[in-house]
Amino acid sequence: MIAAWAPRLAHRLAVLWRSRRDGRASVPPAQAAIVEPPPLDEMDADGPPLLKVWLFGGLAPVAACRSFTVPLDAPTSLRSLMAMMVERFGPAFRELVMQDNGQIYGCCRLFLDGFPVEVDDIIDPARGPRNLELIVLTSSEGG
Amino acid sequence: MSSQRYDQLIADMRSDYRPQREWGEGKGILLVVGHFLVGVAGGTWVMSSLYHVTVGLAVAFVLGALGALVHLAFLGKPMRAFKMIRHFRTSWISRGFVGLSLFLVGSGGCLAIGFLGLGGPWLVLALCAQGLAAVGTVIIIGYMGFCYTASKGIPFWHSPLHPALYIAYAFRGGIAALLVISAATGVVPGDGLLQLWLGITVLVCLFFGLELYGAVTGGNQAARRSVHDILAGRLALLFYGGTLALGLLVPVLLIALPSAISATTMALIGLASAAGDFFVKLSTVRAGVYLPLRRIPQTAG
Amino acid sequence: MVIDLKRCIGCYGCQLSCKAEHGTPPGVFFARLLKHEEGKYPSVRQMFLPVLCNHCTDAPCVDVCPTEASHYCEGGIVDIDHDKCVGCRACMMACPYNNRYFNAERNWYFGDAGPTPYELARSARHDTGVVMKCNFCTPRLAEGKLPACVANCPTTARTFGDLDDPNSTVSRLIKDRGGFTLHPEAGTSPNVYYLAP
Amino acid sequence: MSLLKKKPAAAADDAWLASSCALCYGTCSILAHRVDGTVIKIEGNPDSVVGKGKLCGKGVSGIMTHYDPHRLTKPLKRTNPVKGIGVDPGWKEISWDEALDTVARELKRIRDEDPRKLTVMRTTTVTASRVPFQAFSAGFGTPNFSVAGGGLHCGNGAHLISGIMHASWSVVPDFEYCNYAVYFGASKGHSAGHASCSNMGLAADARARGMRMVVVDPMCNFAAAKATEWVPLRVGTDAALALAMCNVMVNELGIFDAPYLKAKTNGPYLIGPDQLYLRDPATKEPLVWDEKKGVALPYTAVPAEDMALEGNYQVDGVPCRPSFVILKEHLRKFTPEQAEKITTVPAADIRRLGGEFGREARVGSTIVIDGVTVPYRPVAAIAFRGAQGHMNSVYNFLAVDLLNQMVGAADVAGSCLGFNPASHGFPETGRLRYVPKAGPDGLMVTGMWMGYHYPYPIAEPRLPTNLGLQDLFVMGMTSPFLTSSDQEELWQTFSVPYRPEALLNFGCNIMMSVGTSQTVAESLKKYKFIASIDLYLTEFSDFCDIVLPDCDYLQSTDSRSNFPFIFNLPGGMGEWCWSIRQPADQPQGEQRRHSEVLLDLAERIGMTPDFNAALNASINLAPPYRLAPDRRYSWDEVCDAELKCNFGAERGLDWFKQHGVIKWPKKPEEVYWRAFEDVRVPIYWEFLKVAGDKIAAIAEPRGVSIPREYYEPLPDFLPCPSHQCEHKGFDYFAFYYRDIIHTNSFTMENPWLDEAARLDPYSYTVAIHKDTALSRGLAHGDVVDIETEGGRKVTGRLCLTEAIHPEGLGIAALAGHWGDGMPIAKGKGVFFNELLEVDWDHSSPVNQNLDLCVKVKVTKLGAKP
Repeated sequence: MIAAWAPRLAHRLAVLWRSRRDGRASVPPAQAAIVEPPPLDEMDADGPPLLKVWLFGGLAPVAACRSFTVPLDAPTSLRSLMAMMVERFGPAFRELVMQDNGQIYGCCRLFLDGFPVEVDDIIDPARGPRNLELIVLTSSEGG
Repeated sequence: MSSQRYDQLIADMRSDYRPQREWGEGKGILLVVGHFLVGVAGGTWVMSSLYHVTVGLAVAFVLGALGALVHLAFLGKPMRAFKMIRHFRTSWISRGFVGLSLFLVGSGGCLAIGFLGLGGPWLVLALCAQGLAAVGTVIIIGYMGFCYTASKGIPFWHSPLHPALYIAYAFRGGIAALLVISAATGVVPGDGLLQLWLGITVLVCLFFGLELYGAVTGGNQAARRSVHDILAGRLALLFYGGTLALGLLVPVLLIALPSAISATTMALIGLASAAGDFFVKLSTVRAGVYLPLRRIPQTAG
Repeated sequence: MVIDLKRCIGCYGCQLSCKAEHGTPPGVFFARLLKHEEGKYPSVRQMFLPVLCNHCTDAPCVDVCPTEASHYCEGGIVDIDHDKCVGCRACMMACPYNNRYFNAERNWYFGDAGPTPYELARSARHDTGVVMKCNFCTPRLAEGKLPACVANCPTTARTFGDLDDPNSTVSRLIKDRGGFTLHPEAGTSPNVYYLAP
Repeated sequence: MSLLKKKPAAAADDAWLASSCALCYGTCSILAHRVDGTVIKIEGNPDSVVGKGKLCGKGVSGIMTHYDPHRLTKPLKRTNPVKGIGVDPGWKEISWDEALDTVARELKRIRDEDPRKLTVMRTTTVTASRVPFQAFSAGFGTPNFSVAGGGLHCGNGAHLISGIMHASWSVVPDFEYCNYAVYFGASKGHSAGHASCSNMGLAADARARGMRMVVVDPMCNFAAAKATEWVPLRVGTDAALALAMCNVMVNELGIFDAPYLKAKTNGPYLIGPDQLYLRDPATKEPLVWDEKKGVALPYTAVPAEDMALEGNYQVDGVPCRPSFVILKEHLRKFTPEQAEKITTVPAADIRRLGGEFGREARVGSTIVIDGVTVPYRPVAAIAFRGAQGHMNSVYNFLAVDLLNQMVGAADVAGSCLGFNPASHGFPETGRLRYVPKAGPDGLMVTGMWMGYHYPYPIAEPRLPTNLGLQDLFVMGMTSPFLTSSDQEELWQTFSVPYRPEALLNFGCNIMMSVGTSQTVAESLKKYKFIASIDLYLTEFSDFCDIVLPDCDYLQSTDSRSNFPFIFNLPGGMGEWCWSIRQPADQPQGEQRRHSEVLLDLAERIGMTPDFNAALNASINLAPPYRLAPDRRYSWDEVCDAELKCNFGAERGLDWFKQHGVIKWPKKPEEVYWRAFEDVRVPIYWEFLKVAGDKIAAIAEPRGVSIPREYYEPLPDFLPCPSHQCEHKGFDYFAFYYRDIIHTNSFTMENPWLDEAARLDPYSYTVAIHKDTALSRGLAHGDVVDIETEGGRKVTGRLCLTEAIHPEGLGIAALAGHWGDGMPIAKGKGVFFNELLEVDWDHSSPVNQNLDLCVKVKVTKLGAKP
């Protein structure tokens, strides 16, 4: 069997069909875990950098506020941030963003300074004050 | 085009055998009337010449002129009719147009001279007018059948019998006209008229029967469909009522009457026979079915 | 022109791109698609047959036309000169492929709602009282384009070229694939060939 | 047709504008020729990959839809409060301000009370409406979004499984290299659908090259008409046939691609007696049996070739087997003889087809394309609308895809491809990059999707708050419960805390596209306020309070005609292509573009920041092109932002209006990504069993029984309600199919298409088998009554044909309009959906796809019309 699907490399990520590749990089490296957006300038620089969280769509009315700020003293994961929000804004907010098993809905999208971020990413406070946007998009589609 | 005609066109185009509706339906009926009148005119001119019925000549001229007018009315662009001279070499319609023109000019001239009683040099002119008329008559009697034969798109018409049939119709029409004229003027041109009429009618029936038989056995689906339409289809009423009953049965019955042939019966025979001719022409024209574009399997529904 | 019945899937693209190119009135189709079945269940096949004027080499429609309105153009294309046509419709009867249409009176696709701007723009050149037919899109050929039906065919089933030139694609297709014509027995030597499905 | 005597003097306005069609959701690229302000021709755009300069019949006929005098030109307000089928709404023309204020006031009230009370619906035909309407409903805050009939009838099965197994919206054979394609209820390249025009060309080239095409379909038209072999079968029994073919291939002939199954599927995962994965206690990763070490380890710790695919094992005393073994055992049940009884396809044919598919697959072979060696499996089994339009929607489609998975013919050269599942992005900016990646349990998560909840991983079922109950029935997408007869009962059963009050519709005509009009009418009467943006007054408009005149595609702008690429960009090798839509004509009367109307509405409701944020997220705009929250943008500006964001600052909307399209080459690693991405796909749907248990845990205590045979991990044949109808006299399976000349219920109003359909033998007629009809005294052209057991009835004209299964009754397209708003369409064709019940019993318990086949009785009304 010329092309066995079995991998040559031990590493899990390399479980590819064994096929002769002529030096062409197959897949660019996955995005780095930590996001490196440009810092924002208009926030005040004294004290710990602040993270301003903006809620859009159905989230704002449920949370009864458009935005709020969170001090960023240590690298915090977005998952913990979401957990804090759910616990702060109550069951109606939880119903929109979190599944019963604690997972965040795929259609709940987070944007840090305009760049999409995953729930598992971590915000590095060293990069100064930042803006986080949160919105729940439409899940169903068809046709 | 009214939505009703449009719906009919769509239904036609979807059917396996698409009937032709341009000649014979709507304004197209003028064409059949035109052909009928011109045919009778030719026949009447010939018969009148044979039996020296000058009134008949006049009637022939009138019928011919009327036929020409009706033809023009049928055309899409009547104003350009004069252009129909151009393609004499191959187009039967072109030849027909020339023939009809000659006939009208010739018969008109000859009648005019006769009517005005001019002598001397005019007689020579009358003679050549008569010659023109004769040529014109031959053409208008003969060309009509060939128009239909040239239509490769309609297999039912595309048979060699059509010209002969139309020539026979012309003569039958001529005799019918004479019968009507004689009834009207009380002058019985000669006793042989009815016998001649019978002979030609038999000839017509023979040709028509042959044509139908030819179409059925010719193996062409469209031709068979045309015959089906005439005998048992959409034209059955027209054919049986108009052609057979009116055009054949009535005259034959009248002839078979024990009492002598009175003027009125003669007129009736004439009119009935003419009507029969008209209806047979109409039904054959309307029965025209286009050649289907694909091999239709025999078991077609 | 050569039409490959193996490729044609009956999408009506030819019929409608032709209609869009010429703005032909209701019921008039310079190009048309016919659908029919052949065979008994379950070995049945659907046949898609696109038809148009075959531009025959000795066209009966040209012979019967009294005013020489139907004439041969350069390249063997058969066209109608609408200034000569008297509307006698003999040509419609003579064409064994019945690809000619009589434009009795001006009418529109939306009926009494009147003409659309498109129909006004396109039908300016259509006379009433005359016969209309396909002319292989002569105006497009003049601009070096292919006829509308050929250019638009999504399965490239239609090929257009010079049949007289033995090594043009059309000639080779006919030779290799055994091109056949419709109703050859009519003796009009048509110039649209079909390749078996 | 004579030449123009004098060439028109160089017309002042003579422009060819590159844009996109909208006669169906294929959105092929077009060139619109405008002379003196009038669009006189629409042709394909040869520069574009979408259509390659060609258009189908519908595309070129768009002009007559554009200039249709019956199009709406002014906003209308209802004066007659009574709503009903055929009840005259008493339309009064009003100004745009009054109309928008009315709508905004109503929506604002609802948004303040509970945004979920708004339902938003859009037609699938206009792809340009996806982003604006999805963003509007996200910004508004309602999860209740639907594509009505367009989604419900033809998507829930096809998209779900194409997404999970091929990371794409639907699947198509790799026409360039495929040698043997089996179509199950699909037409790909022979009728309508995604990338239909491009596929027509590709499919024709493939057929000319000699690709053999076997089409499994109850009717022989479109794909079946051009097939090398038509396999007629009883409607809705595709799963039985596909599984039998799998059985022949795997068990009788022993043909399967072990290396593929080990590396690319969850075949080696060990399954315990409870049908679930055995998991590593620490990492919770599914275990596989390492043959070399003779021990069970997490799949991440074992090289693929060492994973056991066969055999029985013990792990900590628990008996377990690789899932592939369970699949093989399961397939034994589907002998060709058994399948013959269900599908009426002769057993010999089934055995032959299974063998041919297996042998043609050339398991183990590779091919070099553009210098890259990729696996080569020149076979493809595809399905689409026909196969999955049944209760058994998921299993029918999954069974067909198993054929591909068994021999590794998935997203490799010549095989069954998704539509562009992987893209390495636009070279200069790296944007538009998406690649399938491994998700929970190593199973593939699609890189791109049309909605924003991906098909896998499955969401956690919970007590529903969506009107469509999609958060309980987590495999569903478009839901029937927005218009089902038992919706109130279900909402109460699951104590949904609110009821819908307002409906915003774009282009849908759900009175015809969903099911029997009576049921839909009842559900519409419950709404307090309905606003609709449409081209015409449709049967749906009879229930609207405000109707707004929309611009059509020749009067609008859009920046993403063929994106996401998984939807309608042609698959297979070639080039990536991005095209736009630009206006070729002015609006008529007071028509406005739906996107501008939404932006205006958002401003009046006061949700512009939310709408902009939703647009940013939907289009994935990156700084500096992100929309500022507080600014009111025009849709052209949004398009411009997206184009510059994707293709660089110099290639904005104006650049695209000039150049039409931008293209860049596809790489083999993108098109045949399966060999290059480390992802596995589930041939054993363990998560389905898990989901089933959870859903039952919620539903059954409330009295709704979940038929667990639909939630088994392996596909099975489960009969539709129509198969269980033994009622005497009801002896035909009625089904409906897409017509090549029509799109849904929309194009019957186009006079050219209507004219072509009237000439077509099948388009407006009821296709019935000749012999069976004649034996019942039915003749060609008879007008008949078609009646269901439930008393639903439609009339139609018969077309006796050999090209249909003896028990089949085929009706084309979505015709049978009765409203006056579309006079050309009125009374044309048969309204099939009138026969369909819309309720829990007639929709799939897994993905809510409506069952589209129904047993009917045919009685003669009168002789030929």
